[in-house]
Amino acid sequence: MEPNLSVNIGKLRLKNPVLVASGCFGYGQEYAELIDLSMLGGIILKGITLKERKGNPPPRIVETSSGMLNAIGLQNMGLSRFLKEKLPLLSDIPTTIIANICGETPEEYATIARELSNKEGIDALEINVSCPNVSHGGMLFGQDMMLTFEVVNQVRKATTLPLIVKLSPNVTDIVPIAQAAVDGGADAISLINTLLGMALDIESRKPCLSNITGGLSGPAIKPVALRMVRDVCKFVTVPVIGQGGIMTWEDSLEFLLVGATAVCIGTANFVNPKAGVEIIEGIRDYMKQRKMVKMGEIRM
Amino acid sequence: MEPNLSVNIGKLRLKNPVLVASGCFGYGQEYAELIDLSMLGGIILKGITLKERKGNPPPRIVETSSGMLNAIGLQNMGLSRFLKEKLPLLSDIPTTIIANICGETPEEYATIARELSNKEGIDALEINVSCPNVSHGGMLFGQDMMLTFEVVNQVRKATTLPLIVKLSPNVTDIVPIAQAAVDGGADAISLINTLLGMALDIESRKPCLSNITGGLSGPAIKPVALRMVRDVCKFVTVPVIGQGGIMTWEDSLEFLLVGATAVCIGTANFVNPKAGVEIIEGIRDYMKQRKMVKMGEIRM
Amino acid sequence: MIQLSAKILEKEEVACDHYRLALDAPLISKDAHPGQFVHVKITSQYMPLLRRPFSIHRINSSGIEILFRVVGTGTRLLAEKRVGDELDIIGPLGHGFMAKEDTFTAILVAGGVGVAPLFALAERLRQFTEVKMLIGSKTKTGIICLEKLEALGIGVQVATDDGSLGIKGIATDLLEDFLVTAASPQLPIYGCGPMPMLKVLSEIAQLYSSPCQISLEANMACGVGACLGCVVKMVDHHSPSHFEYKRVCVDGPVFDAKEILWR
Amino acid sequence: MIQLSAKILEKEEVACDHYRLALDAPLISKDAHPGQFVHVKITSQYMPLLRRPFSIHRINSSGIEILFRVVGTGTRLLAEKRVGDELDIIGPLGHGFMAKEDTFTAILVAGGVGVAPLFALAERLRQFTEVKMLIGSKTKTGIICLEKLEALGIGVQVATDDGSLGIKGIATDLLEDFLVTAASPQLPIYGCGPMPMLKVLSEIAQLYSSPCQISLEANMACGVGACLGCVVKMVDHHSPSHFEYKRVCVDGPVFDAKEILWR
Ligand SMILES: Cc1cc2nc3c(=O)[nH]c(=O)nc-3n(C[C@H](O)[C@H](O)[C@H](O)COP(=O)(O)OP(=O)(O)OC[C@H]3O[C@@H](n4cnc5c(N)ncnc54)[C@H](O)[C@@H]3O)c2cc1C
Ligand SMILES: Cc1cc2nc3c(=O)[nH]c(=O)nc-3n(C[C@H](O)[C@H](O)[C@H](O)COP(=O)(O)OP(=O)(O)OC[C@H]3O[C@@H](n4cnc5c(N)ncnc54)[C@H](O)[C@@H]3O)c2cc1C
Ligand SMILES: Cc1cc2nc3c(=O)[nH]c(=O)nc-3n(C[C@H](O)[C@H](O)[C@H](O)COP(=O)(O)O)c2cc1C
Ligand SMILES: Cc1cc2nc3c(=O)[nH]c(=O)nc-3n(C[C@H](O)[C@H](O)[C@H](O)COP(=O)(O)O)c2cc1C
Ligand code: FES
Ligand code: FES
Repeated sequence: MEPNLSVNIGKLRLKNPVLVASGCFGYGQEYAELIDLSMLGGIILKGITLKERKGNPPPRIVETSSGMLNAIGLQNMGLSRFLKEKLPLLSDIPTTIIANICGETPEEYATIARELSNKEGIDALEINVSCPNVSHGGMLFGQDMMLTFEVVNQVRKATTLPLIVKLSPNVTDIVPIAQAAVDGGADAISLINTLLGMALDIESRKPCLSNITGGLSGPAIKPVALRMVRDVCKFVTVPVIGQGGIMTWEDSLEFLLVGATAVCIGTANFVNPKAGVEIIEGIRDYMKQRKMVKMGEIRM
Repeated sequence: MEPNLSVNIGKLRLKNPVLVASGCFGYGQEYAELIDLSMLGGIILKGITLKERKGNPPPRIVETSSGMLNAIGLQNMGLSRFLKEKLPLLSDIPTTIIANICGETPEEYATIARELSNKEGIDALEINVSCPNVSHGGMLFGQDMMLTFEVVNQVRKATTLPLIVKLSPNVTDIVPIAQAAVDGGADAISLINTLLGMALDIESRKPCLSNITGGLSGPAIKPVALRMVRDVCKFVTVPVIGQGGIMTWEDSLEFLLVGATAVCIGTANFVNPKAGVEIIEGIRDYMKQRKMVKMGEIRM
Repeated sequence: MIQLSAKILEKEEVACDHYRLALDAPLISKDAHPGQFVHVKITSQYMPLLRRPFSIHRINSSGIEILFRVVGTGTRLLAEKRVGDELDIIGPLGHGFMAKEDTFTAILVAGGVGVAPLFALAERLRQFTEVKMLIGSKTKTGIICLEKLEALGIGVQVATDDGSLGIKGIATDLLEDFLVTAASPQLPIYGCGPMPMLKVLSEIAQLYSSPCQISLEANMACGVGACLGCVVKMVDHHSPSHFEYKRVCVDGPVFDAKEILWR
Repeated sequence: MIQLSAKILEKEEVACDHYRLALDAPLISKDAHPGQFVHVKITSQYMPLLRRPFSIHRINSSGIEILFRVVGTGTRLLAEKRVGDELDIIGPLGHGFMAKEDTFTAILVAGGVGVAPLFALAERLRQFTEVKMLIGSKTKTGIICLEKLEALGIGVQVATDDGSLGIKGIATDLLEDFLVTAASPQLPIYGCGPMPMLKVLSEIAQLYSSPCQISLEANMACGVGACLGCVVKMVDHHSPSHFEYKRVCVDGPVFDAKEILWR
């Protein structure tokens, strides 16, 4: 029997458990010539803020051992231009589209959420309380239980779209923050966003990134990501979307084994645009070999 | 002019800024056939506890992308056997020897510190409030400002030895914890200990480590380590010993540039036992090339 | 734009630490233009993790060539590849040079390995117009492709910092000398090389009212416009701050010099 | 124990996915004993980061040989090395076999690539005593070194799970058959192979009161006793819990089978 890869994230049904991560896949079209977008379980868009953001000055990225640091600084065209320029193109993409939103205040998050609701082309929202590269909002919310609750709660009141809350790993204990997000009304938890890091150029004796610090992603962070995903899966009752350093289907499987309902592919897209599609195939083959018919059987 | 590599860690003078890290160099003798121990700035011994600890069941280590996870569980012979069996061998090693101590209560830390004081062969203490692989004490202290203060304060009262406090990176904000250590009486701060992580074996569908989680070390964590060392250096007034993923003299230099007074070499010893010695040579050459005569000039 | 596994057909050490690879990639070369680049996965390991961008150095029916200088881990590993090895590449990427074919002379100014993309451009342009190539480098071992360019009938002038080949000076000195005596005005200039050189180049071009196209470099992750990692500051008269960030990978790598906000 | 850069003198694919490398390392071979190992840095990159331990397969004046099976990234990269390449190795490490030279027959029992260290032991022992080698594997392609052992005058018997070579069964079946009919009692047994096989081996040895030495494997970081990463559970009659952890790298890799606390 052909395995059924579909999963439910709250009331959102994904055709398979492999999403591409926010900030690592643009608005989808960027990769349209290289892969068949309809194969993906879903696409999470680049973070959207209320106002346009120019982002940080370059250099914005630097490679590290088995990882990369980025300090994009949430460059985006802002909500209104997004609605005009990008939204119309999204409904043509034959897979689930999730908007990633970020604000400086809970109210701002709610405003963006409201504006994105009932719009053809947006199937769910990912609330980014974990961006390490902005000076207001972002990770500062995700490092605090009460603020996380507040943001999620306000957004919950503003929309009926499925809500995924994306958490920061830069915390002492991730579990109470995940629980706060659930209490605020999250339909799912997504983690981990990047670890805060930095690198120096010893030639120039200066930080490699103009922003000094940036977010670490890629295979280097996978052990930390897995540990946190496991901790959250053991505790919360909502589905968890696991990510951080997934490059191969084997990596994905580790996340699914510890209890993630779906996985998200970030940095791997840059390395191999086919990563997402190959991972889906890998999971399917694994299930066939083990005669599994539905995703729930993978969990250890 | 030949550069002078010596540095002061409180009243402790190191002949050069390169130490080998606790748990990564045994009690020194293990590497005596492979390198000239007298070259090293100092040796930090494997963690010592009051009672003997058998440690965790195997498997205790697993490799990850540019890193390794360990869950040794602080296996050691306990204080009294240490004093009898290991201490006598230490005074023969012609470099600075620092004992790394760990306890389940602040009192236990203080007891060990007292016993190690005024002993030929021990030049300073490193207080490990950051071991992620024990169920009591260790990291639990280092994740809390008040507990960190309490441990350091009790140890401070028990000994006049120079005190280095080794912090855990598994916290939301490292700075207040470093400050608490200073307030408690630390002569220096050492960071980072390992990041908490895990890995799975998809064949057996089980965690790779019997302890499930372990501490991530090696090049993978260097960006996180650098960021935290920089944050602490900017804030505290005592010397900082930087570590986490240092493999080469260039890596060391990054830590020295952001303000570390000395560096510590951990995982790199396993990969290349000559790492410490080669790093010292690399720093010396760099200083010569730039006509620097003392360590303080490196800082950016 | 396509991702494919390209066999290395030829490998040549063109100079110390400079290598040329010919890649079997007709599906890329058929759409390639001078100034575009390919994004190369150097190993299946995670070190280096990210792809590395290289300009398309030559375009022919069997594929493309790249020409690179060894500067770090990625290029060192690339230099260790052998004929017959396969490279996972994506291309052609970005916007290349707009080759103006209706001018009397085209002036191509290269700093060091900046020759790489200008070579393809020279091969294209010489079919329509006279091509003048000005190459600068620290010393003579950094002047590459000289004979090959001359064999194509392209007039090449050389400057080295130490005077070991050509004039003692920099490529932009050659440019000024040339423009001062040039028969016709507003000759188009195409440049590739280190930022300081490109800045001077763009100033000279402005002085002589020459249209000037410049190929820029930046650290890249995706190479396809998705990550926003490769931006450079550009003039934007519509924006209150008068600047905007453009992506080198898709908005460039070739930009009109007047657009660039030099620091 | 010394760290040195050893040139690869010979490379042979002894069977599918099994390679033998001869390394130029006289400073290691002069102190090496059968059962000891070398710790090998496979690449200068960080993938794999850690060294990999390999038993000393042969000892001669010019150096040592290792024999390995490709199971993951490290062994795959090692298999890609060529004659003339250099390997950074540390050795000889650990405690090898205590070769009992005063017995009538020595029985060596190998599972798969467990032949690697037993070969060196066989070469040593055959100078003093009769050597009997029992080798087991899943199928005949996993039975390695057969001809070479026979050429040394060593009696070899083979068992395969699928019966494609030798008897259909496992190496310990051969052992029981042999011991049942053996002329003299308490023949010393030396074993290397997968844990389940070693456990059975140790039970049989106990049954027949044979002294039994076993070479164990474990994930290793340092290889010199510093990290405590490679421990195995051992019987400890002095300890209240009756067990202690011993380090495979320095307390082993060869242990007396009676010491091991089997799960
Ligand atoms: C669109 C584009 C086209 C390019 N075309 C070519 C080409 O045709 N030929 C070619 O040789 N290179 C070209 N480059 C540059 C090339 O991509 C880099 O040299 C390469 O990525 C370096 O990789 P690495 O791993 O060897 O060095 P890294 O390990 O990444 O860096 C090592 C050191 O080199 C420095 N470095 C990094 N990039 C450069 C650079 N571009 N120039 C000088 N130093 C650098 C780093 O700061 C670091 O100090 C191009 C770049 C871009 C963006
Ligand atoms: C003292 C000692 C001596 C050894 N001598 C030899 C020898 O002579 N010849 C030889 O071929 N091997 C020997 N080994 C085993 C060898 O060290 C490992 O096979 C090797 O480290 C695997 O590295 P890798 O990077 O290829 O695999 P990894 O990427 O580390 O692992 C890949 C997969 O293989 C599994 N694996 C890891 N180690 C082993 C193993 N030992 N057996 C089976 N599966 C494993 C892992 O769990 C993982 O699933 C010895 C080990 C020790 C401790
Ligand atoms: C260049 C870049 C840009 C990113 N932008 C965003 C973003 O806008 N919003 C967000 O929630 N996460 C963003 N992330 C985080 C990723 O979505 C992902 O959570 C993280 O990179 C970890 O996964 P990975 O290791 O697979 O990349 C970004 C990551 C990278 C590398
Ligand atoms: C195997 C192993 C054992 C360790 N044991 C200790 C210990 O006993 N006490 C301690 O404070 N840190 C211990 N550490 C942490 C190291 O001292 C060091 O802080 C950490 O590994 C980060 O540095 P690195 O990346 O250079 O290894 C251990 C690390 C490893 C890898
Ligand atoms: S490299 Fe990703 S946007 Fe240019
Ligand atoms: S491998 Fe480090 S103690 Fe054995």
